Amino acid sequence: MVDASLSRPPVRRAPVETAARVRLRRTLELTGRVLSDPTTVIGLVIIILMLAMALLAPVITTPNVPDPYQMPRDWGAVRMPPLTEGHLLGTTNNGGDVLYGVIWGARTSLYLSLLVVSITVVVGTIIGSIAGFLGGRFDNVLMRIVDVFLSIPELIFALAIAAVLGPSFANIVLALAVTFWVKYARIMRAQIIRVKQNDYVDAARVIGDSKLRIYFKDILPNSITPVMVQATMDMGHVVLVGATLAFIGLSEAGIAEWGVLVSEGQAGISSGRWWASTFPGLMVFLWALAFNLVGDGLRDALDPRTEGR
Amino acid sequence: MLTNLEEHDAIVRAPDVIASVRDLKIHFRGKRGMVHAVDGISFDIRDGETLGLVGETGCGKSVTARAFLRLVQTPPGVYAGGSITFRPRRVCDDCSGVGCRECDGTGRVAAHCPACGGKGCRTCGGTGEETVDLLSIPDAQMRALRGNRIAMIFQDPGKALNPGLTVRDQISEVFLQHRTAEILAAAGVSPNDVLLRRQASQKSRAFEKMLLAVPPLRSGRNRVDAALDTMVADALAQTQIPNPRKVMDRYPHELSGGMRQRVMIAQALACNPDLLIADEPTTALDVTVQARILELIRELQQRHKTAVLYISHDLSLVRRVCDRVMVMYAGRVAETATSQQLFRRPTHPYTRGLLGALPGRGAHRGRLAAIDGTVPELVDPPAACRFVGRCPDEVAACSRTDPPMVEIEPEHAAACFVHAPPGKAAATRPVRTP
Amino acid sequence: MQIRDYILRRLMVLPLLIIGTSIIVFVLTRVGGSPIGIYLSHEMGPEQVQQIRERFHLDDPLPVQYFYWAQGVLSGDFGWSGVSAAPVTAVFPSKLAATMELAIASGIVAVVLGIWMGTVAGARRNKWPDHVIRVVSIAGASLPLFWFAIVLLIVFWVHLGWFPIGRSDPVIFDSIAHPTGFYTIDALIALSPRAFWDAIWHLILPAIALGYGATAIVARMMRSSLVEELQEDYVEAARAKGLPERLVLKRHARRNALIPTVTVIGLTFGFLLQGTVVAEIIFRWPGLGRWMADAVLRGDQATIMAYVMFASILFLFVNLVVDVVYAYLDRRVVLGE
Amino acid sequence: MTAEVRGLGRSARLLGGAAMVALLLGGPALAQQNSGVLVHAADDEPTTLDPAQVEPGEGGETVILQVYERLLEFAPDKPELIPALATDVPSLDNKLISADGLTYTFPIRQGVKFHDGTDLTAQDVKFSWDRVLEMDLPEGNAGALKDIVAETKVVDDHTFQVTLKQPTATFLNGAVVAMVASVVSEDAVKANGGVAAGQPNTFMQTNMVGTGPYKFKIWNRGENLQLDKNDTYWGTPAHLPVRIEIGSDPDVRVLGLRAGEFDMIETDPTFIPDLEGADGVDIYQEGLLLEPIHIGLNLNIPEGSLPPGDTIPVDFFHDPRIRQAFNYAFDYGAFLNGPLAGFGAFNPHYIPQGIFGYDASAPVYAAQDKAKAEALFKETGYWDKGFTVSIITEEANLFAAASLILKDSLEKLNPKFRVNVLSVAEAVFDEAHAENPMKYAMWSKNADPAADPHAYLMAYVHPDGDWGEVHGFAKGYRDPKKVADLIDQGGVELDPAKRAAIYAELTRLLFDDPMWIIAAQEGVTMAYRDWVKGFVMQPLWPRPSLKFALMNK
Repeated sequence: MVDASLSRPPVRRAPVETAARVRLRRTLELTGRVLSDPTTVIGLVIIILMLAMALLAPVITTPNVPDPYQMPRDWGAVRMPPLTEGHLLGTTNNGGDVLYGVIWGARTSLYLSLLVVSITVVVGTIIGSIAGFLGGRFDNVLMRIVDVFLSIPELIFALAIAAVLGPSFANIVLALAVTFWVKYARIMRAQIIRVKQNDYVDAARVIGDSKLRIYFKDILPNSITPVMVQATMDMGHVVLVGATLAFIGLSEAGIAEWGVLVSEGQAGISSGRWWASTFPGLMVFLWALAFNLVGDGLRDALDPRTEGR
Repeated sequence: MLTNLEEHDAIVRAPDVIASVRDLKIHFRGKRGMVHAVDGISFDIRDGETLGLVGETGCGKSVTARAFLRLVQTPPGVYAGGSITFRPRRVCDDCSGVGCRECDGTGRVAAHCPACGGKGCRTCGGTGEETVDLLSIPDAQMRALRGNRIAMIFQDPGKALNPGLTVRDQISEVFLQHRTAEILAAAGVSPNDVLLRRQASQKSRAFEKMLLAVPPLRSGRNRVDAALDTMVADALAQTQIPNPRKVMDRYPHELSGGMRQRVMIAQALACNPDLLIADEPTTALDVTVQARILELIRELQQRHKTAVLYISHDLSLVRRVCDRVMVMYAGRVAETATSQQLFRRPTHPYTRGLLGALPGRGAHRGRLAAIDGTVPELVDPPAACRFVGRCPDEVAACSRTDPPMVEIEPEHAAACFVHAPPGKAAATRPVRTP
Repeated sequence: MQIRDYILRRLMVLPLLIIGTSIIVFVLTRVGGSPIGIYLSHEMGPEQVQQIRERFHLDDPLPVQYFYWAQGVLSGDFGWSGVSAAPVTAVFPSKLAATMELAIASGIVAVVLGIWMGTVAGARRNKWPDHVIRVVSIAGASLPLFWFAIVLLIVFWVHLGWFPIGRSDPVIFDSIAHPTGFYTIDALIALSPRAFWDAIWHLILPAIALGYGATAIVARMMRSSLVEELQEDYVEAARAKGLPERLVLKRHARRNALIPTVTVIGLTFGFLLQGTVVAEIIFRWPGLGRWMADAVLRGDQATIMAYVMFASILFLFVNLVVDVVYAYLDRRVVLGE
Repeated sequence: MTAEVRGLGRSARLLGGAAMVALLLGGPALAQQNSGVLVHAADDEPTTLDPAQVEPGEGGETVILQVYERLLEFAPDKPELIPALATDVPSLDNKLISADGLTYTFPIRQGVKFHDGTDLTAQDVKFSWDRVLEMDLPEGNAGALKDIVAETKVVDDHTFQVTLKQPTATFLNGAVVAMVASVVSEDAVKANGGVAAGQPNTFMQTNMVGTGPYKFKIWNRGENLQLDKNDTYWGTPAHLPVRIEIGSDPDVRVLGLRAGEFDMIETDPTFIPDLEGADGVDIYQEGLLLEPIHIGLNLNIPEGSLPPGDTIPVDFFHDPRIRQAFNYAFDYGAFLNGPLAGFGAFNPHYIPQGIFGYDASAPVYAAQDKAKAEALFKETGYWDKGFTVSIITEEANLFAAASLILKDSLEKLNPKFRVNVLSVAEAVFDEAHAENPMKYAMWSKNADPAADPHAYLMAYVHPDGDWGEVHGFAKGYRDPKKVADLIDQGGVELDPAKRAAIYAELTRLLFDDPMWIIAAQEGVTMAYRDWVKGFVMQPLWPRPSLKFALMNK
């Protein structure tokens, strides 16, 4: 009816904000909302500790020479319990220092997750954008390929690829990248199709902006959010799946990686040598947990429907 | 339940009042403080009348309406004070609800106060009628009133009907909750049949349902179902739905908006309630359908002499439908009057603004007068007129204290220092009842 | 669109997806290297190696090799499983039954427990049960199965001795016939309470380990969709009718909240399926997952191919069923969107 | 009966947590479980049960050893020949070996019945051997007979005769006792597919009709394989039926043994420390396996085929000084004390301890000598240049550990040295390993066991032998001809003293000219519950050579 004035009284004009200010204000608001959730804060704290551990690894430990990503193996002190001198968390079957493995494992995990997530986000975003933005036959073909990729459970797919490539850290990265990009392509495509229908995109088109400019100015910034949420969660998920592959036996020999350490250490648990797999397993758990908590918090903060949860 | 003698007085003075709201305060716990959504309002609803409750979005009118059914979610809501007294009626003995002379055709008669047996006491304010405080009765008692004595029609029937249940399932729930004895009687089943009685009151558990599917017991169940179907069909027929037996089997998404609202109305009126709360019942409908639905509500209301609390932001509509109007602004009552009075002599500047915003009232076509500014935030508001800042006529006093309700003429009161100054008119004492 | 047309259309796409999957997996596995290793032993001379290369058409171009593979598959020959030393088809059925039994048991645990937890959490939003369940379910999504399973094994098998390991007590297992391959069902058919108990006894630990993560997924979905449903108008309308809270929750909100939850069951199934690989390794469960893990470690490509194909077909099929059920349950959904 | 006892055990276990805890905290020992059956947790699932198809060292051999018999067997606890289906061990003394060393005569035991009830005759033996020669499956061990046997002959129903191509010192120790020489029932084979050249027999892959103390019962793939007692066995009958649990991970086997669900487990020494001191668990740790763990050095690398990153020239290992330097650099102590947990022995050269010709006085590489390694690397100029080399190995086992120790040893010696350990899937390794020429500079595995030194030397030392040819040893030996001559002489020398002298000379020669890094000779370890009586084993193949028939509990 004509009584719109009643249900929504006209707003007295507020001082005009620049786009940059709006963005800054929104970011601040978002940060506030994210930080208001205690579990998210716990997640953030864990992440910060993990990152600190990963980045400071060469400082807080003596890097193994020549390859610091290899466990330092003290063959004369195998299977030492925690609190042994020089081996705070004990040693593995191969005399590897568990503490070193835990710390450098964080670095390996950071390396793994950053590599996989950045590759998959970039590839997935580009492919999803092209599909969503151009549409038509190209979109069709790409999405059928995506469908095929999505028709295999991800761990099984990654397992098959890693198995064929052979056990190595690089191959785990590759296998995960091949498996994970699909999600982003799909999210991005759906977002672009949604955002494309907005009036401001039409407006930009009417003004005569070039397609590329419209994409970078109007579409990309407005569709990237779910991708970022997914990426946050995947920072944890990648490590979880990667460690699983490593546990099954697809990583490199002697590398300081949590999954490998759990796998090596499980042999001794029955004899009371719990430390070699407990600590690294716990790290995988905490790592994945932290990113899940933050991703969850981020998603809730960004999703108006779950406000006030 | 009632603690204040003064409150009794109000009810004593107006025996035809069915519900009475006194100094109702409903707050919401927000991140930045208490939001005073409803901040001390008082009014009465008289038996059989239609009271319009008008105001813009967020003024507290929907919250007020939900308070009658105690549907405000707590938390975050808080019933911060005040009372809502209500006099539930019972089914007329002489006509068992059909409507006779004894009950003036409504099928309902006053219920005796359980405390004094009708002699009149403090609990019932001397009326001898059962009187309850809706905000303090136990949950079970509240549930017995909901849908039975007080019913509600929601704004969007598309959302207020469960998409996963058929029309039959949804309407029959009302009967199952409140009319178990009648169902059993209609089905010719003894009220002592525990299994069927539990079925007819929606208490059956999974294993009982399985039992009832077994042949010897199934016939009883089928009879109950058949009786229920008849009641549902009758309720739907009341709303002039063609082919009620067919509509019953439909899911809400298979019906048009108007049909859905009819179903909603049938559901609300199924138990012949004393008070119907209609929360913008036509807002979500097409203009053409709106008129018919309004007509239907009006007709049913007159036939059953049901009191209606009609909530709307649409003044022109309110004028057509309501006997009396109450204008709310930011959790407070701004003005109350009969419909005629309000449109003839709007007193509160906010009411005037609202009327000015209506098309076709002095303004040129296409130019609607707008009220400047926005509704104030209701977080821990100071003692002052809420309209301060938007009011064209404000004076110094407006920002210092709350303006009291002042009677301007009979049935007409407003809260404004400027246009209804306390102590100026003959009836200058603050009034509670309009 | 009618549900029937929708199913038909989906069924028509299904073979294309399966062929697409097989091509991608085939190419990826062959690009990584020749599958010959599993057939070799170091005593073989070059002529013998060449003989084997020819036997498996390994010198032909990739599309031709794929053609041979596909031809074999169509005639029921999935190749020779090096790790089992038998044709894939010979060992597949019994392993399939073992894996499905485990996956279904875990699935039941996950669905029942997940829905219950989600309901409790959603209905008591922001109260302590909600917080507890939220922590439990987020932990479930982050817990490495390989670690959790080991911990369970240590506590309940080694230290407490409450549960056994493996799938069965071989003596009891051999004492009954196995028409279906599902131990529990076979035990019921054989009317052997002893065997049935043995089956359940062995199932509990792996089903818990495997089911936990899935429970978390279901519980989270259930909670959020219940919370969403509880904010719908019809819930308030139901209360306004005078319904007790129990009915409002069960008959109105939960029923509708279950619908979106159905969709995650497809996802959950994929999760369970991939989890069997790890769980079966650790619990010594003689199923397809272990078979796959063995094949992976020994580079047995025929087995890997067969397993991946199986997994994707099953996954696709389950998702199809879920979509159809979803479409059927939720009358608001527009098919084909 | 069995199950009832088991069920009882369970309810007893369920009786109460407190009782359980008490039990754990050093209460009475675990009650014996699985009574009436011997439960053995094996490492490997068989791929086939057919002696003609089984690959040496493969899981099927454990089963074949129990169900089939051969003309001669090794004694249960040492590599000494004893009569089995033949009633006598042929020798020159008892004239069962002809004077020219070419004809062996085996008197066949009378009254032996196959599990299907038919009688054993010399014809069955001939059929069994001929069958192997005719099928000649690439995956099987047909070569063990084919390379030696010229003709088989049935003299009479209970006399079997074999003519060799040339006198062969290893015939009895290497061929007659091999699983491939098992005697199968002619009737059973002919009734089920017969013999076809180059084609596996599907019946024999999954069924067994032998003469041994055990009858094949059932094989639940991936789970277990069960054997029944043969009540009509000609010799001492078995005490208990056997269930072989297959396919569990090493740690699960360890856990199962501790929980008492397994009576004995196959385990490598890594797990022994876990079990030492465990209640009710005994460990067999005598003797050494006759399969030295070695690292192969490739002298025959095709140009440009090394993995990316490798900087060594293809003729890197042609220089004996490099090979010596590698041998000096390897940290033997670490390997023995770490992965082997002390179970094993340094093994200097290719005649392992326990084999004729082992020379305890010969010089050995048994300790890391960094100074000598450094000096040798400096001499060759690689000390300053540095190098990167890859070593390929199967993942997560002793061979991988040996590779890691080599890596650590060299990298700690000089940071310019880099060793990349490529731990790959078994199939990948097998493929790389089977290729000729091989595309990797180094690899790690263990040797195939044998009972005679000549077999080792031909396989691993002779320039024209198996590996000598593949790895191009001729390009690297200081004097390849001399090595070849010494080995050839040793192979035909029938006088033990002279033969020992030849091997002593060879051993010293090989110390200066090593072709392998031999990490250690692994100790034989088995763990079993103390309620198992009569546990014995011997260190030769098949590993583990357990005669279940002798055990009881």
